[in-house]
Amino acid sequence: MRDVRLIERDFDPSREMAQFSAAHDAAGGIVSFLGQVRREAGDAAVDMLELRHFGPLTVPGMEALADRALAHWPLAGVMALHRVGQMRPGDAIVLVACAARHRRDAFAAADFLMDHLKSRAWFWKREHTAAGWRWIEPRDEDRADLARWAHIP
Amino acid sequence: MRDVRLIERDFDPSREMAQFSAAHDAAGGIVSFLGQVRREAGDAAVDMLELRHFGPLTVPGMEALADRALAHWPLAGVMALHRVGQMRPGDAIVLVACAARHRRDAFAAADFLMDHLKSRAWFWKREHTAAGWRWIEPRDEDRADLARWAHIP
Amino acid sequence: MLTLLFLGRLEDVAGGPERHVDVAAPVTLSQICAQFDADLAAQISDPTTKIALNGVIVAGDDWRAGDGDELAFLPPVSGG
Amino acid sequence: MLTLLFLGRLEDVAGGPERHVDVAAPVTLSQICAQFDADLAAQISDPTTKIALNGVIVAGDDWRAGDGDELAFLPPVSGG
Repeated sequence: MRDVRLIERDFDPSREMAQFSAAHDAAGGIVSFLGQVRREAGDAAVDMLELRHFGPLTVPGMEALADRALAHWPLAGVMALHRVGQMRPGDAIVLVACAARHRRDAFAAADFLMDHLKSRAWFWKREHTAAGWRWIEPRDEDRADLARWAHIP
Repeated sequence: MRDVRLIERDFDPSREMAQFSAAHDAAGGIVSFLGQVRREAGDAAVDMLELRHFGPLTVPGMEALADRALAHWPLAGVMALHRVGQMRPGDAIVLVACAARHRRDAFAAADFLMDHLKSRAWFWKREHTAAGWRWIEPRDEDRADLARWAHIP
Repeated sequence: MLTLLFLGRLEDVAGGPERHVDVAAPVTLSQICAQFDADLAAQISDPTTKIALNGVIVAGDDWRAGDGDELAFLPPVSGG
Repeated sequence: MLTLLFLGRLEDVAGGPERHVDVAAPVTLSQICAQFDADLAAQISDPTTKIALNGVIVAGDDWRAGDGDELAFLPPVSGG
């Protein structure tokens, strides 16, 4: 099962997880990653975060990514939910979950999905602090994380 | 924050996750693992699973394990909940969650905790199928998983 | 009319998320950049900026964008 | 009275989770095993079986268990 969605409004990750785990209660194990809006950027307090996407590419790219994970690991299901729009500190940004018979597969697939959502998916992020809006640039660390998966077709 | 508990009755992992993520909404990322009772053992349908523990050692061992993770990775919080007693297919057995500023730390710590809960924590598991009760033996795979963490003090 | 979309920080460089330009005939990237100020032209031409023509990533110089087309400029992403 | 606890599959081998034995003086593992049938004695003595005396893991042969003590036999675990 593949559940990939862009989410326009604040969502409840625990409700999504409850539904996903009910749908995969025979899988054995479910690994999830939840990203939430941080309260600070360096020394500055973040009061808002905005995520933009590009309609023609963002969801198809996320679907292709989920399919890559499903093709490589024996997974019972994959969920990848990503917020867009304006968010407040503490709001959920991204929720990924992978269900598998063997937990190592679920861990690897969730890790893979997050590394790619961070630095390959078509999202642009900016933060608002007292100093105004600032676009977030990709980090070298993100690119290094991605290089770990070069062997996955 | 360290939240380690033995749970005697069926629990709602999504409610536990909601509380954990609310408590750690400044952390950036939370990785969780949820283990549920499988519906089959080989070809046989499992109708019940039982987990036993040993009072003087089980919780102290889980706490020491959580402390080891907290000492090694920069984590904002760790939760490790483990059921004991009799469970039905689909019931939650184990829920681990790690909150961290950097998602790679949260992934590694959750993976570490699960490998140790599977093959080092003081739990004994048996399954009931049409053929009766059968104690689950540790698997070579579990021991191999554990060897990955030999460098963690 | 050709629609130009500026994603992420390119929106700030372009002064807005979208521009519309009249084109007599299909144009190349160089011809489009000639209408931009130097800073925007440089960032648009940077190899880290991807270009999507009507929602499909294009590479190299063998494309033209004309009347009714949508051309999106996509700087490095930062999601998750 | 000395309490013996059999965890996991040792419960089946021992025929129950718990036994109580009267001991005149503190006894060694060998002395306890001498009271068991061969199969149980072999499994109790196996190096993969850990032993906890009053909730503390003991190793080697330099311990004795006496009146009022609790001795638990812990076979390999299988949690999660």
